[in-house]
Amino acid sequence: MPPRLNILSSACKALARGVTRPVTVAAAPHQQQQNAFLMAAARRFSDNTTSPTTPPGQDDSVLHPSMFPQNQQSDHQIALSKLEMVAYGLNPFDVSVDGHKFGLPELPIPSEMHKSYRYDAVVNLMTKLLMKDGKLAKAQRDMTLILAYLRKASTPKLNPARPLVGYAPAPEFLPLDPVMYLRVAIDSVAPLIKIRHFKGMAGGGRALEVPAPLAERQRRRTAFGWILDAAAKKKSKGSGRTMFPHRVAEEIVAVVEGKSSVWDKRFEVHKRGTAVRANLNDFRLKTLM
Amino acid sequence: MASTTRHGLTSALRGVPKTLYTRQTQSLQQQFQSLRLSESAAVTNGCRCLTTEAIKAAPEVDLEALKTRKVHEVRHARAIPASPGYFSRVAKFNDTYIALEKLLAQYGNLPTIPATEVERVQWRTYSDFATGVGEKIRLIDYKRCLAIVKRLNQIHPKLKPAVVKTALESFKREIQAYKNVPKPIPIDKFGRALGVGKRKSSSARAFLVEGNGEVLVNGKTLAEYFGRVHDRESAIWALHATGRADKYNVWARVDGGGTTGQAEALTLAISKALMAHEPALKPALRRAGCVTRDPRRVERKKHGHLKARKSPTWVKR
Amino acid sequence: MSAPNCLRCLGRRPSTATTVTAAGRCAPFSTTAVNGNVPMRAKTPNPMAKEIGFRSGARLTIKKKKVNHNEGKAPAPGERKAYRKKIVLSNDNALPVPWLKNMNAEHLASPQSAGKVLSLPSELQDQLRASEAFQPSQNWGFFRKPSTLVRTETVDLVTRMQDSASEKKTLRLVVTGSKLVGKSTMLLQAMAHAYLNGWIVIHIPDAQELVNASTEYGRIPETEPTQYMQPAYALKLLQAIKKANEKVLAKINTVSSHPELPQNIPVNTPLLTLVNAAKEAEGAWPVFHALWSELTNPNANRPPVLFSLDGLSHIMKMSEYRSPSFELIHAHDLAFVRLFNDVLSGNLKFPNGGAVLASTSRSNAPRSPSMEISLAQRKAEQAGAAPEELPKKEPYFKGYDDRVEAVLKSVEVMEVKGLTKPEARSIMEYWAASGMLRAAVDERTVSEKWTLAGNGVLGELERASLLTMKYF
Amino acid sequence: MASTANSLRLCLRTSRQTSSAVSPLLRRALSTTTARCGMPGNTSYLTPTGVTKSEIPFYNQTFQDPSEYLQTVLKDASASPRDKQRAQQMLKAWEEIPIDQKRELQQLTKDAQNEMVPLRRHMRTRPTQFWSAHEQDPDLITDEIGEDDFEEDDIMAGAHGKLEEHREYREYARIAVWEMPLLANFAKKFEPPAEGEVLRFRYTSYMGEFHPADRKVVVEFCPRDLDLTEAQQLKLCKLAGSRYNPEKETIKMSCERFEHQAQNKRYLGDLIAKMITTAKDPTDTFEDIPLDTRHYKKKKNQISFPKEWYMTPERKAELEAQRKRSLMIDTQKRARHELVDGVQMIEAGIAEMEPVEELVAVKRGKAPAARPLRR
Repeated sequence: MPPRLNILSSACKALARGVTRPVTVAAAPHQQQQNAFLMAAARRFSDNTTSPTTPPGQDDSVLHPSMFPQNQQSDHQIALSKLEMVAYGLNPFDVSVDGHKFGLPELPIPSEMHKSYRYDAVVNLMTKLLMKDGKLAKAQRDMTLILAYLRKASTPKLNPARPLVGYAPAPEFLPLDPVMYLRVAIDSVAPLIKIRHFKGMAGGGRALEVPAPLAERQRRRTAFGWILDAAAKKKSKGSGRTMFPHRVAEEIVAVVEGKSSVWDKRFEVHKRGTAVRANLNDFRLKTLM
Repeated sequence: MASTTRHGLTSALRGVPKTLYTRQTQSLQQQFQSLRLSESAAVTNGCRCLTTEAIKAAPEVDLEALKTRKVHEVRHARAIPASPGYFSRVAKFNDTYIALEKLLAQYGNLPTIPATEVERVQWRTYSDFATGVGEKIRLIDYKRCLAIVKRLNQIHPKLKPAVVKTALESFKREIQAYKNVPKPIPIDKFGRALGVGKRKSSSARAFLVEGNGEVLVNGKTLAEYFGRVHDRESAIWALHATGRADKYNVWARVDGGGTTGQAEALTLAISKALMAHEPALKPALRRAGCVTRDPRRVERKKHGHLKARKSPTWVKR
Repeated sequence: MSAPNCLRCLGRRPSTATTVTAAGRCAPFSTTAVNGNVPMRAKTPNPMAKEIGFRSGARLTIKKKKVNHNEGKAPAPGERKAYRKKIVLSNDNALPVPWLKNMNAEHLASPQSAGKVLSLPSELQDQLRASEAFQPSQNWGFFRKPSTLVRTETVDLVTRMQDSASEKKTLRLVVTGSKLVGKSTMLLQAMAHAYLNGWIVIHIPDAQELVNASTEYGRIPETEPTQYMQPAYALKLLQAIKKANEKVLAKINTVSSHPELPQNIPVNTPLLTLVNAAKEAEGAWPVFHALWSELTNPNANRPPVLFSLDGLSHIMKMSEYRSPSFELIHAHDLAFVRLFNDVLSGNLKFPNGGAVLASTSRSNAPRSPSMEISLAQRKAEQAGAAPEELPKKEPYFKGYDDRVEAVLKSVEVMEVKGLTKPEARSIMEYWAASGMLRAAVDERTVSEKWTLAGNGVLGELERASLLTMKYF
Repeated sequence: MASTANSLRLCLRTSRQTSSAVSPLLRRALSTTTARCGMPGNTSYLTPTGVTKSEIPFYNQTFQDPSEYLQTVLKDASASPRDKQRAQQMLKAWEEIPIDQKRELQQLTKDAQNEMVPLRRHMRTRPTQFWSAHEQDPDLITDEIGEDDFEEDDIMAGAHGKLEEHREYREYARIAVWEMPLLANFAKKFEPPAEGEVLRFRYTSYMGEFHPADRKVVVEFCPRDLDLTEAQQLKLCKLAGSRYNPEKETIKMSCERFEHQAQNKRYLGDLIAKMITTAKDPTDTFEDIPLDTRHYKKKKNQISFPKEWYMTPERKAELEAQRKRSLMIDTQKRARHELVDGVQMIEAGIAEMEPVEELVAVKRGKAPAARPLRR
């Protein structure tokens, strides 16, 4: 940065700081309008940093400043400093001065904006589990068909004996949010534990069964594995590329409605776990753990 | 007669100009200057070797000189080492260290610039330097040495004397990683920036120009070129993540590889071009995963394997 | 591997074959049974094999994973196809869109409604469903009510239809365009307009069915060159026509009696009864022919007729059918195709005006070079190109077909393009309002999807916004 | 000793100076080469092949001392006056030499003579044997006997080979340094072909080596450059057939039928002339035959950056206007609460749905509905 520009910018800053906001806003509405317009111009009429708050403005014939999105303090600062730069005979919108043309997205940008994490975690995991022979494209197409089916499927009738997870919304919501639908179905049937078998530890060559807790990802994986098994046993109605995804989707609906056999599997695992939980403090395990 | 010839030979080997001999005022010390170890050779082949710099052909024997000179002066010559530290354990290192200290004492009071302002230099590592010198240097000594070097390096570039610069040169690595900075992408007179991206075995060149969100890949629209929505999305991900999808037009040439590779090569190409237009977007693009080139390639097939890792089935006998 | 066999046969007990054969009849070291005049027996596993124990050692036994087929009965024949072709037009989960208006007779022709989304009234739905205007590949099933975006092209097409009807002319037009761009939807909108305005609509939903030898066919006597009728298809088509145009047909009466029909249809009977005369396949073709002659009868007051066909390139080539001399029949020798082509080429006119529309298909379409070239020429002509700078035929290419070019000599061509951004915005607003697009529809989103959809190709727009795994 | 050496040197120098007049004796005294005759006035030292010995003057005759020889030279009519006067001087010099030295010299020459006889014997080139029949390089013609035995007087054959290699290198190095630069003198500046020069010939050279392809000649020309009418040009293209390139609109023909380049070129020239005459004759212009370009595989269409995307001021303004418009639309819709947001819509829609009656969980096992239904 050449020294001259340095001085100028510091001067701009000082001036910008010197001007207090109420003055610009209240005392000089015209000025503010100008600023607002300037802001818009500065962002080349792009609405990148717009906040959803809508200011009350009825006059829509012209581009009324009050229509502009206003997260005020910073914007006024920007506009003012730009004005000062104009006063000093610099190009305020010079890219080399501030390296953007249309305003900057506020950082950190949300995680689903990352190329590798664009899909919801559950959807991603399920897609990978659907995948066979590394054919990801096919798996993704199947997943889209599943979600489409869930959207069109009629509102599920919940079974009170098979309660869904805590965060599950009202059943009317589910078809309108297929990803939530999927997540609810899977998290509801996801087992909390698995049974580990220690070979020959129970004596007489019998395996010692010990319950072990599962992490979230493991639980989901197990649950979807069960769902896929159940879907494999189904007979598909139609033909063509929709056969498999529709079977899976039907199974998911069945899970949410509490009709699926997956619930039994979960129940079995939990029962077994409670039965063998005494083995947790078995002396033979002490040697291992 | 015989002695004269031998003398001529030796003098030739030493490559000492004949004037030395003709002039009577020539000291043994001077003679043995010619016997000193040459730094460069020592550095290159890392061992102490007795070399004469620039082997010249023997000068023509002129008989007058032979007649006039008294030969017995140089007959009983003993080698006297050039450096006083010759018989110490790490002679060369000591010399350099002493030289550095002298430099510091001499120029230490020149105005310096803060260490953050100094242009970054990669100094030679301990092992590198030690092998280069060919002496068993202690690490601590080398550290001390480097401290001086860095201090000298802080001298204001405008005022830094040439001797200091030359002295520092021997401590710099041959390859300075900080020197290779990528060339900034220019924006041509049509307002285009050309970004190049690669992925797997595909490569893409994307011209990015301000526009209204049209994309042409090899002359086709995005939908015509990429059958898969996922690929289309990843192709323009840089624009999508920064909310520029409706602000720019893309005209791209892609070749090699498959659809995924081409799409993600485009991602990289477009994001580079976008950074040329708007440098301030780099952090955002980094967080969107559009800046780093994905180095993964197909793993090579190995001999004795059917594929990269698959080995043939074991057969008994 | 002969050697082990030989060693084995040394150790083997005399097998059945060798016992039977006389001595010296078989080579000493051969394992093959002698089949001279010896009656061969059915192969029986050698009882001695085990105790002699050749092929000893471990054997590779691959355990087949048993899949238990304990489900119910398999779906009946045709059921799968029915499921595949099932067309769902409503989705109760979708939110009702308050500002959605029902389509009426004037809407499609008025420029004001360009860029608006209009829903189809239920009666119209039934008519369109009867004439198979909806396709399973289109995403009607996402929304509460089937509704379409009225595009400028639609308005243009419909106004031309209206004009031709009012001037008692026949609009002859081919709808082309790239993949998924909405050609069939354009036909559907045209048909919707026709139904709403009391036209008679004959729609052939898939031209492929006419030519791929899937329905029975027979020669039509005393026709030169020989034509072929497709009675089963005729019946199907007649029923579709009846269901779709019931009201209109009930109003119109016949102007001539049709002695060739088994049932006697006196003059001034409503066409509906004429159509109903077709009960089963064999009677169907004459009835259809009679209906056709009634509709195209010059001295009768008929409503305008819309004759539309989807998948033009199928009927612009040789069909799969074979003539008695086992040669391939040209598609134009099939009676239905012939009728369509007569109108399309302008040889035959609807007395009270009407339109004949054909749309090309991109998903499943055979190449028809002469169709492509002549459509390109028509397009160039409409663009105002001089006759010498029209696209030329390859002089040495064999695959051209003069009959096709004769048909397409003077048709109009309308190319459907991608949506404009305002159109895209309006339809995306409709999607969002019915809860199928979980995003705020502002210019940026619209433009982004527009880009992803290859500059606003409608089908791609749906794929990118409705059929996606993306969690908005 | 030294004096004799001096006199010898003198003689040698003289003999060196007399370019044409050869002194066989003195020359032979220090040479191992075969006896060659220098015919006076003939500067070339070729062995007289085809010339009979009788014609050669003083062939194999030896002189006792230089004076005799010089005398002959003076007598010789064909000797140039310069040589003669040189001879005079030398004769004078010879006279001045004291007699004993002369005698010594004669003695010396005798001895030399005797020593030289075996060396001077005419060396016969070996009759080419069967094995060396096709041998190009005479150095490689050897007889195997006594080839490998190595008496300690020389370096080994390999070393000789190495030296030979070095000589070769250095020869080429010399050429590179001294002769290559001279090629610059032959450099001609390029002048584009004139109006009349429509044919472009291409020749192939393999740097003097023989190659079956170096006779090939290729000619390329554009029918439009010839002064022909449209129809004639078209006919010419049709005649050329698959040699016509529709994209570049050129005709390209080659010929390697004949043995020499010139013949091929001639043939091509005649052929083109014939074609042009045929194209010109109006009896049959192949109107009915369309131009056949099936042989030519067209390149993939060369796509290029669309011109209308270039960032001109108009374009900039247009884009600004578009953005302004779109921002206007959004802001207005926001202001009027007309901006459709899918999520909000869903929440609103759900809110106005009539609530379904709440299902109550009953104790497990009691309720039959609780038992999972199997498909």
